[in-house]
Order: sequence, then C-alpha cells, then structure tokens
Amino acid sequence: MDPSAYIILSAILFTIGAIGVLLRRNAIVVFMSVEMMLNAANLAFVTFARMHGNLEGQVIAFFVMIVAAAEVVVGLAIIMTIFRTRRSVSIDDPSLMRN
Amino acid sequence: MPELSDFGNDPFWLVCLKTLGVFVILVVLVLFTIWAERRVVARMQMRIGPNRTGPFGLLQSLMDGFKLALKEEIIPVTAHRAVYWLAPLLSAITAFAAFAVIPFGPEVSIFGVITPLQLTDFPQSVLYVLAVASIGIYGLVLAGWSSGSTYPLLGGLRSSAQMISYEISMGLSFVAVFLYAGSMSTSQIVSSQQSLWFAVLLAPSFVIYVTAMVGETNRAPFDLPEAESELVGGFHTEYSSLKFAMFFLAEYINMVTVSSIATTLFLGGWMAPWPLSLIPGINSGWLPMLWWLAKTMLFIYLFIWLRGTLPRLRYDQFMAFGWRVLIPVSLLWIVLVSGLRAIREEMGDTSNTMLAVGAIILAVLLGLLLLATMRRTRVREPDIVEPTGPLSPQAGTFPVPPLPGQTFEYTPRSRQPVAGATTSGSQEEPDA
Amino acid sequence: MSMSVIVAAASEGSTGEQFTFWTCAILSVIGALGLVLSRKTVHSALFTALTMLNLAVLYIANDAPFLGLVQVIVYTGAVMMLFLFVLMLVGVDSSDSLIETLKGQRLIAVLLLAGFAVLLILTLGTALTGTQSVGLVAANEEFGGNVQGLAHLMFTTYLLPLEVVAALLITAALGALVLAHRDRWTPKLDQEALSRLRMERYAETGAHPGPLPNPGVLATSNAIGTPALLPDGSPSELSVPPPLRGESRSRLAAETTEIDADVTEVREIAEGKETMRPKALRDVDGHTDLAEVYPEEKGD
Amino acid sequence: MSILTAAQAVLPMSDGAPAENVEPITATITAAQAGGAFPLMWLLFALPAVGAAVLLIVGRRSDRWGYLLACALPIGSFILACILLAQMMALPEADRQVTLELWNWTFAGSFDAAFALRLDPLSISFVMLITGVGSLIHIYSIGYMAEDPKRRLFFAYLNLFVAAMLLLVLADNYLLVYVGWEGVGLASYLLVGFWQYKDSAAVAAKKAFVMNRVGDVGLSLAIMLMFLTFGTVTFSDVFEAAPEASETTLTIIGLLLLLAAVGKSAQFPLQAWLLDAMEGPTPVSALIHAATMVTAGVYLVVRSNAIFDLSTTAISVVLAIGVITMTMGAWIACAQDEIKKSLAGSTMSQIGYMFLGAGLGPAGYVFAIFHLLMHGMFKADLFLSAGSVMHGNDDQKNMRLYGGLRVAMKVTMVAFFCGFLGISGLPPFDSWFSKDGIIDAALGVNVFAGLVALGVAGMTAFYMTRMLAMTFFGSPRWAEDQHPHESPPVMTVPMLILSIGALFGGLFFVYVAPIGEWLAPVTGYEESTPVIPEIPLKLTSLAIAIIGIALGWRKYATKDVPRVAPTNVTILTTAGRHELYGNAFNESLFMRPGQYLTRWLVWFDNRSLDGLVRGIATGIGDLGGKLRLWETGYARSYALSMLGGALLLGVVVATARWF
Repeated sequence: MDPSAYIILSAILFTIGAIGVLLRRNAIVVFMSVEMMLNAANLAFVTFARMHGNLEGQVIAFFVMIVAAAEVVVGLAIIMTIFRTRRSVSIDDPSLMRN
Repeated sequence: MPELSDFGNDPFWLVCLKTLGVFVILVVLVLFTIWAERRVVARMQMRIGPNRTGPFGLLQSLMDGFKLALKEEIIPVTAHRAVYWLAPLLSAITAFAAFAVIPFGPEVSIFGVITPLQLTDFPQSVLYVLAVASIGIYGLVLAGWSSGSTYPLLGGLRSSAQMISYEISMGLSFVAVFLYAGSMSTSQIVSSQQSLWFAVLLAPSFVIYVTAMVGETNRAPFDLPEAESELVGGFHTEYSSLKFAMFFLAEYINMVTVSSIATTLFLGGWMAPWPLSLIPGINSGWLPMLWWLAKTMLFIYLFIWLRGTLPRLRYDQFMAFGWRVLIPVSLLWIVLVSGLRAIREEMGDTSNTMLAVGAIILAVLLGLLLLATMRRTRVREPDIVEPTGPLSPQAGTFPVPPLPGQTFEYTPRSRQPVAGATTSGSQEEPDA
Repeated sequence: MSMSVIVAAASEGSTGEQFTFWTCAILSVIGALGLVLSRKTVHSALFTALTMLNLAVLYIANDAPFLGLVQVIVYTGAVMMLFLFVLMLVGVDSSDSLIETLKGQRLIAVLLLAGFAVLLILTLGTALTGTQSVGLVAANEEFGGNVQGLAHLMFTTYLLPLEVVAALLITAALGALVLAHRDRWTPKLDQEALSRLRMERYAETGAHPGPLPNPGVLATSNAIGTPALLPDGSPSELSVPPPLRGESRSRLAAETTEIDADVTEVREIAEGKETMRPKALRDVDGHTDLAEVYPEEKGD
Repeated sequence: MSILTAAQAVLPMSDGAPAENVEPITATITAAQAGGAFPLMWLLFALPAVGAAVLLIVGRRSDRWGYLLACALPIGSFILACILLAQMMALPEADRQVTLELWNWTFAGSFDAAFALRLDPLSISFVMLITGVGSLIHIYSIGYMAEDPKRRLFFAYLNLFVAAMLLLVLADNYLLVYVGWEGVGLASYLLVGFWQYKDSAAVAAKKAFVMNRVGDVGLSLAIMLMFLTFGTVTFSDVFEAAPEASETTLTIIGLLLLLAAVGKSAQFPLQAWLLDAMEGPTPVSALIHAATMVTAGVYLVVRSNAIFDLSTTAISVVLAIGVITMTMGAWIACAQDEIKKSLAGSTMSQIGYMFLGAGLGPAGYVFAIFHLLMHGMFKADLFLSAGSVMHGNDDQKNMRLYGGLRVAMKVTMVAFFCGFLGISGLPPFDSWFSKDGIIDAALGVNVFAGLVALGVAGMTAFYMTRMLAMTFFGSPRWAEDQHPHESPPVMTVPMLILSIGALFGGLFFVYVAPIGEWLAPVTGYEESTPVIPEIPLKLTSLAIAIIGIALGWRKYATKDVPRVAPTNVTILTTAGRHELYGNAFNESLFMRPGQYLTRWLVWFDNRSLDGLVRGIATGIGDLGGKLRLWETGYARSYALSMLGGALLLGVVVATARWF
C-alpha cells in the first residue's frame, strides 16, 4: 500500500493536536494534545522506517515513546502541584512569568 | 513441536472453530472454577458448600448465571450511560482476548487439517497478553468513574493502581523467561522447556510471577480494592444484572488466563511432567491438553487456597510490597540472569566460574536477608505497664473501660443527678 | 487473532491493509477530534486512548509489531491511565469553559494553523507523489525478526541514547516524586490521636464521638434517605447522608407522622418509666452544649 | 677570664683568641642520613598542630580534658627538641644542617617548593626557646585561664601558635616560612582578640592583623623577587646564588624582607600595634608578644644574612631601624602607666637592640640571637609575673594602683625581681652578657649606634626600676575591694623556672655552652674592634645602669606615686604616654591619603567606566523592556509563537528546496 496515506494521516493528527494545544485551556487536555502530536510524529517515523526499509525509524519512535513517558510523569506532577495551590487546571492561570 | 510458521495458515472455518473452542473452554472453566471455589472454601471452613443443583452441585454456577442475567437491572441516575455500558464490555472482551495466544497442545489433525492446538501465535505474543491486560484495566477505571458514586470510584482507582503496579513486576518476571527461551512467542517458550521447566530454572521469576498474578487479578489476599467490608464491592458496586455478571465472568477468566500463562511460561505448558514425559508419544495428539488442564487447575486451586487461608493486606502495605520488594527483587534477578548469560556468552563453557559467582551472590543475598531479619527482631518491646489501682474515667487521655485489676473510680458527676435530665422532677440516680 | 491477520495483510500490501488502514485512520481521526472537541476532560482522555489504540494497530500494519504492542502497553496502559488518575484526583467534573480569554489567540491560531496545513499539504504532496515503500522484510530477516533487529540497533548503534534515555526516565521519576511530594508539617494522626481528638471535640462541643447512625435503622424502609429511629422513637437526622438531608426534610416529616402511632404505642407500653433514655444522652445527640448538661465540669 | 671580658666568651675561640673567620656550614645532610630522631623532626610542629586540630574539631566535648592535651603536646615537642639538640651536638660541626623533605606541595612550572624542614644550630635554638618557654606558658595558662569559659579554645589557639611558630623556624624555604609567618599572624590575631566581646580587644586584634599584613606584603614580594632572580626559594640555593645577583636586587630583596621583619617585630615604623596587642590574655603577651613571635623578624634577618651581608644599604637600614626603635621603645616604656604596656615598650626596645645587633652584619648576628634567647626568658618571666600581679589584683593593669605588693605577692615579686636583674644589665645576669655584647660590637662598627645603645641601657634600667618600684614597693595604693593574693603554684612554678633562666641563662651560654661557637657556623662571624677599650666600656655601661636604677628608685620608691597620672609633665612624658604618636603618624601618613585616593578612584570610576557600562546596560534594558511585551506569561501564547516559528522555518526550507 502507498505509504503516503500514513504520512497524511500523521499530518492530520499532528494538526489536530496542535489545534488542541493552541485552543484548549485545560492543562490536561493541552497535555494530551501534545501526546497526540508526539504520536502522530511516531506514526510518521514508523512509516518512514517501512518506506526506507531500515529499522532506525522504529528505534526513534521507541525513544520518542520513552521520552514522552518521562515527560508525562513530570508534566502531570507539575499540573498536580499547580492544582494544589491554585485549585485550577487552567493553563492560563499560572501566568506568573507575565511581563 | 509447532513452529511459528505453522500459524496463520488455517482456513477461515478452522479459525472460527478454534475461537469457539477457546470460548467454550473458558466459559466451562469459569463455571467450574466458581463451583470449585465455593466447594473448596467450604471444605476449608468445615462446611459443605453447594451440593443441590446437579451432581455435587456442579450446575450451581450455571444457575447463578441465569439468575443474575434475569435480575432487574438498576442503573444509577448519576451514571454516565455510554461509559457505564462500555466498561463491562471492555473487561469481558479483553479477558477473552488474552486467551488467544495460550497453547493447549501440539499439532493435531482437525478434519484433516494439521494445525497447532492454539488459536494463534506470533513473535511477540506474550507482550500481546500484557497489552490486552493493560486495556482491561480501563474497564475497571471506567466502571468506577461512570457509576457516579464514591465507593466505586475509590475502588476503581485502587484496583487499577494495584493492577498497574503488579503488571510491572509481572512484566519483569517475564524478562528472564524471554532471555532463556530466546523468544516472546508462547509456543516457542513452551517448546524451549522440553528439558527443564522454567519454574525450576528461573525459580525467582516464577515466585515473583505467582505473587504478581494474585495481585493482578485482585484476589485474596490482595483483594483490597473489592474489600466488601471497606468499599462495599469495589468498582462494580453500582452494577447489577448482566453487567455485573460480565465483571464477574471477566474476573474468573482472568484467573484462568493468568494460571494458564503461568503454566505456559513456567510449567512447560501442555507438556507432560517429568517422569511421564519419558513415555514416547505422550506429548502428541490431543492428550497434552489434559496436562495443560491439570497444571492450570493447580494454579486455580492455589488461588482458592490462598483465599481460604490468608487475611487481607492493608492498601499501603500492599503497594509497598509491590514497589519496594517485588520490583527491586525482579530487577536484581534480571541483572543476575543477564549477567550470567553474558558471562556464558563471553567465556564459553565456564560453568564452574558461573556457579562460583552465583554461589557468592547467593551467599551475599542470604547474608543480607539474615541481617534484615535480625534487624526486624530487634524491635523494641513496648513497655507494658500493668495498670492497677483506681482509674478515673477522665484520667489522662480519653474514657476507657477499667482493665483487669483496676477499679473504677466514680467521679462526683456520675453520682450527681444530671442537670436538666429531669422532665418530671424525678431525681433518680443513673444506674452505674 | 486479528493481529496475525493484520501482520499478514500488511506484508502482502493487500486489500486487507487497505481495510485496516481506513478503519483505523477514521477511528483515530475521530478520536483526535474528540480529544479537541469534548467538553468533559474524561471524554477527551477516552478519545485519546482510542486514537492511541488505533495507532498501535497502524504500527503493526506498518511492520512494527513490537512497537505497536509497546504503544498499547506504554501509552494506553500507562500514560493514558496516568492521565485518568490525575483527572480523577483533580476532579473529573472539571469541564472546560470554551470562551477564549486570550486576545487574538483564536484568530492568530486559526490563521497559523491554516498556513501550517497548506504548507503540509504542499510539501507532502510534492514529496510523497510516486514514492514506493521498500518494506521491512529484508531488514527484519537480517537478525531473525523485528524484535531482534530493533534490539540489535538499540544495543549497538543507539546504545548511548538508550542509556541517556534510561537516565532521563529515572530523573523524571525522581522529579515527579519531588514535585508531588508534600511535606508533612503536622504529625501524622494515628488511631489514638484521632480518637483523642474526637473525645476532645466531644468534651468541647458535644459532637458525637462515635460513628453516625446508619440510615434506616429501625425505620420502615432501608432506603438511604430514610432517617434512623433512635431508641426513644425520635428520628435521627444525622443518619441521613448530608447531601440528602435538606432534600429529605419533607420525607423526614412524613416518616415521623407515619411512625407516630407506633411511637405512641411504645411510649404507652413503657408508661411509668417516663423515658427509656436519659434526656442527657438525647441532648448529646442533638448537639446540646455540654456545659448545660455538666455545668460543674467547666472549671477543669 | 675576667667577668668584664666574659662577653667575649660567646665568641668562637681557638686557643683563647677569636677566630678570624668561621667556616660556614656547607654540607647538608638529610634526616635519613643523620638517623636517630632526626626523621621524626616533623613531629615537632605536628604535635601541637594535632592538639589544635583535636581541640577545635572535637569542640566542647573536649572542654574537660582538652587543656591537658594541649599542655602535653608542646612538652612532647620540647622533649623531642632536647633529644634532637643532643644528637645535633654529637654531629661534627660542619654537618649540623639536617633537612627532612616531607613532600612536594607546590609545583607550578619551574617553581618547586618542597615541604621540607631544616634543622641547624639556629633553628634548634629557636625550637628550644619556643617549646621550652611555650610549655611553661601553657602550664601557667592552666591557672591563668582557669575561670575562663573558653579555656579550651584558648589552648587550641596557643597550640596552633606553637605549631605555626615551629613551622616558621623549621622551614627549609621562604615559602614555607611564609606559611608559618601567616600562621603565627593568625594565631596572634585570634589570641589578641580572644576576649573579643571587649571592643578594645577586637580593635587591637584587627589593628595587629592589618599592620602585620603590611609586613607580609613585603615577605611575599621578597619571595616573588627571589624566585624571579634565583629561580628558587630554598634557603641554601638562594644563599648560594646570592653573590651572583646585582646589589640593587639584593638591596630590594633585603628591604622587603626587612619590611616583613619590621611588621612582625613591631619595629619603627610599624610599631604601633604592639602596645594595643596587650589587650590579649597575659600568657599570650608573654609567649607571642615578648618571647617568640615578635622575634621572628630578627630570625628572618639573621637567617637571610647571606643577602644582607651583600647589601650595605639594606643592612644599614636594619641598623637605623634598630637604633630608632630601641630608643622609642625605651621612651614609651618610661612613660606608660599600664604594666603590660610598659613591658611592651620594653620589648620593642629590646628587639630594637636585636635589630641593631643584626644590623651590624657578621659582627652582630650572634649577639642578636644571644640577646633574643635571653630576652625570651627574662621577658617571658616579667610578663608572667605581671600577669600574676594582675591575676591577684582583679585584672588591674594600672601600676599607679598597685604599690607595696611585695607583702601580698612574695613569690611573684621574687620572679619579677629576677626578670629585673636579667634585663637591667647588672653583672652577672643575662643582659650583662648579651646586651653588652651588642654594645661592644656596635661601638666597633658604628660608634653613634653604640653610644645610643649605651644610653638606652640606662633607660632600660630606669624603666625597669620604675616598674619594680611602682608595683612592689612604696605605699599600697589599691582600691578598697582589691585583695591582692598570691597566684596558685601552677602559675608560680613556671615563673620561677623562667626566673632561673633569667638569672643564669647568660652565664650558662657563655661558660657552659658557648653560644657563639654554636651559632657562628650558620651566621658567620667577624670580629669588630671597639673604639673604647673593653674594661672602661664595661665599667661605663655598669655605671649607666646603676645611674638608671638609682634615678628610678629615687623617683618612684622613695616618693609617693600619685594615683592619677599627673598632667603637668614634660612634653617628653606626654609623647611617651601617646606612644610617640605612632598612631597619629600612621593615620596622617597612610590612612588619610589612602582614603582620599580611594574616594577619588570611586569618583573617577563612577564617572568614566561605570557611565559607559551603565549606558550599555540601560540600552539593553530598554530593548529588553520592548521585547518583554512579547512574553505574555500564557503558555498557549508561547505555543502559538512556536507554531509561527515552525511555519516560518518550514516555508524557508520548502522554498529552498523548490528553487
């Protein structure tokens, strides 16, 4: 099958993820959107691996998964901490770095 | 012995037939397990157990199932309908799906087609089991959440936390098996145990797996998420009728699944045990299914036995055990196994060195264990003071009943008429 | 099961793969849209899980069975579960307000995204036309299988990244522990301290030290909104769960009148003994100030 | 040999006549070759160092036993020093220079200074003085500091001092000398400020420290210059290479070394700190500011004799400083009313004598060191006695409030009197030999200096008589609640032992163990011919001393001493009371100009450099303020920026690919 279909799917998912990141205010949803973008990238990597006939794309996808897992752990911990102090998971609330 | 290339060649009708077979085996085994549990526990508690429905009460579970299906279904108003529906389905489907890669026997001839007695197999099939199990957890979490009630939510969270935790040590216990079998496919793992079962060769992995599988299935003594006395019934508190039956079914199928995985990975699967395996031809044809069944039943009996014997753990103890004992020990064991294998790869036939190193490591571990136990015995004895003399109910802390050897000293208040206690002006003493 | 079918289909490049791809692609796009569009966060999480499951299938279809299974175990089993946990900890009912608060964010975002989409379509369109996939059959066969091939790459060429990533994971775990850790400023309340507190509160305010009475005890029905009857026949509002209390006022009143007859009967039987229960104890149930009951105890 | 010519006995004699030239020690043998206890010589300073470390690290837990340990360790060092002395005397004269290289602690490029010790007659003499007097003062301190809550700390610092001082005199190279030099400076600072809750003590400690730093700069510059010139800082190598250097270089090195010596030894013009340093506990004054540390300057000059011998300018400056300080110190000692300050003035004066001796060149080195050793004993004795007097009089320091203490403090008076005999130049006691040796040599080299020295000898006798009389004789002038009492034996016994040294040290070193023969191989010796014949000279000096004593006795013992210092005094007395305006001198000459310079520099810096820097900073800040508007604080805005950036990048890349 033509691998470009997978790549296009990956692009679609990535864009939808980006929409989520940009437009949603719930920090957890934003975070899930980031995961969605990572997954889309992974799909592209896996497809590239198949297209080029070597496994390195899969290895990269594997590393992306690990890094994403690490990121989720820390990110969710941060969200929890913010929630504890602010009673809110809105990503716009912790804007202490403003100006 | 079936090879990996033997799979995936079945005609469509045979696939359907095999699927049906797996389904039937599972359902029958579940019915039997429920009955066996009630009978065995009853025996352990000097009771008789169900013995009315069918011979030895064998049909009891079937009848219970019918009854459950026919009961009125109550759905809480606060429940989230779609997810409430989805949850038991997820539980049951994943429970069945995990069984697809369990080998029941060697290649047999079914209606003229030579095929392995196993629905399917592929190089990563054990990982598939883990993956399916991790999806199954969704059933629990979603059931707990969608019920819209506090107890199920807590129970669901607890169960899933527990299952995820124990899935880690479970996965880790597989690693040594993968290393020795050189494959993640169930059929290959079975065939690599021809000479020696992994339960013997990788005894620590086996022990870890057996412990983790009890935690994974939420069974006693690790059944705290469903602790009736604490959480009413866990994640399925608000479920009734057929949906509850599905959870029930899923739980018992999971029992059977983890038992059969234990059989497959550690007890040589469908192969006959040692003295019997010397008989030629005993590991061919349909007969090995019997060995598989016997080994699986052995584990199911273990489950029942544990339930009848052990008290329930506290949640924090349980989690601490999983994270601080099982996982570190698994990791150590994996390091040891891979280290030994690496030594063997690098140094060739130097089993003596390996044995010496192993002995030293074992000695060190034993020493550490000994130290740990010695430390535990050094716990300071609490100072027990035999209370004597009169005791004031308000003395020191909070009112306590007099201990043996103490006399109760009445406060002036208890002797006085209680102010405002009279509605008709009577001044009677409260009886002491 | 279906997995081997998928694998087989993928390697052949047959209509089987077409079917798998379209099914999973549609489902995963639905999941992604659901993630962005759901108002309830839990729904977003479930939709995400759906997408990830479908992506796993697509990985398998793309000759990456190991990665597909790892995707299920890691993403669906662990990551998304973690999300669900956090959701339930921060309150699952937190649904998002869809009003945009940042000035111009939505407009610029839409414009940029549109540009991004155009760019993607253009680049992908030109880059992908006429590409043909080599397939992984040869690469997989080299070391005897997909897992073996991956392992070979990871433990030789990519050994350093692997070690670094392992360190990263440990760091992340520690970081999460540190972030989620809350220092305990007060000593942990054990059973003894709790009971002491309860008794102190009893001594100070007269709050009932024991567990609350169960609903429906000695009452006509055991429904959760039905108040229990005390031994002297009066209904105890404390036995009703707080959310139902206000709502059940009327029911309480009805219940009271309904059982009034029984109570009178009991009272008549117990005639001469006035009450079966000292007034003081009833007062305690009703939160009477203890000072009224035991005035001389004040000074202690 | 008559007593009058006894001073000559210190000189190296061969067949009753002074040797023309002394063969300097050339051979250096290592400790391992020397054998015996020599390889253990590092223990000399290691023992007290360990004591200091233990007391400081173990802390309060050692309060109960720490001081005993601190006493035992210097005594151990002393015993070891005795053994080493005996072994060294057994060595042939030319071999009396033992080195012990412990490890190499500094190497940078060609610079290479080993942590090496050197034991020769000069350093072993110092070691004996430091450990002997040090041990006695440690023991004395047990009694003196008995009531002090921080006694353990005091002993720790004392041990630290002893260790540093021993390192100073044992060092084999200038860099290690510098370590010891700074170490004693630190110990002195800590001990002067030991009662730092008193403002005066804290200020005095700071002052001593700062003024010492001025000298230390000289030493460090000298070391650098030495390395630059000779490529090494080891004694033997430097001395060997010295004749090849130009005289200017040697003069500069010598003057820098002299600056260091002047700072450490409180000589003019860096003399102002010594009197203030008397704020420290009296054992400190006795050990550090009389017997050992302040003489380190003399040690440095004598040790570097190879350099000074080659530079007439430098050695003349040494001589001049000696003469000036000698006079100043005596002057101050005559006018001060506080017993310790008077003694401090005396110390300055006596060290001035030593500098004078050292400034005479080879003719005077031996006498400088001889006088140094004698001074170490009698001045320690005097200080300890003074401390005992203060101890018995509620820490009263003003001599005008003593009077007639001979009744109450007999032992102390005996000890003080012995010290008096030792210092005032009466035969046959210490100064009779050592000071007159210097005067003799001075008259041979520089008549003017010799005559001044003779005069100051009379002043010495005068102020010592003044102190003796004001303290122990005359009518009692104590306050009502001041109950003078004798000190405990733990204090008086060390005093008495030192008294013996003060009385008979001179005789011992002249007749029993001739110090000149002992030291001359290290310092070199040249005979000088006095302009006045010997016997008239001796008689003159004795007469001057007796006149001084008589004047003092007449003024302070036979007349009543007013309790409050009289104000209608000569300008000389007023100047003496103000320490000859040393502080004012320093202030106007160094401090004020320094302050003005600093202020001007700050002003200049603000206007020129800072203006430029601030301008740039303000510009960047303004730019940052503009850029800051981009930072909204909202994560989603940042995400938007990222998307924009990615888009831009993608467009660029795609364009590049297409065209």
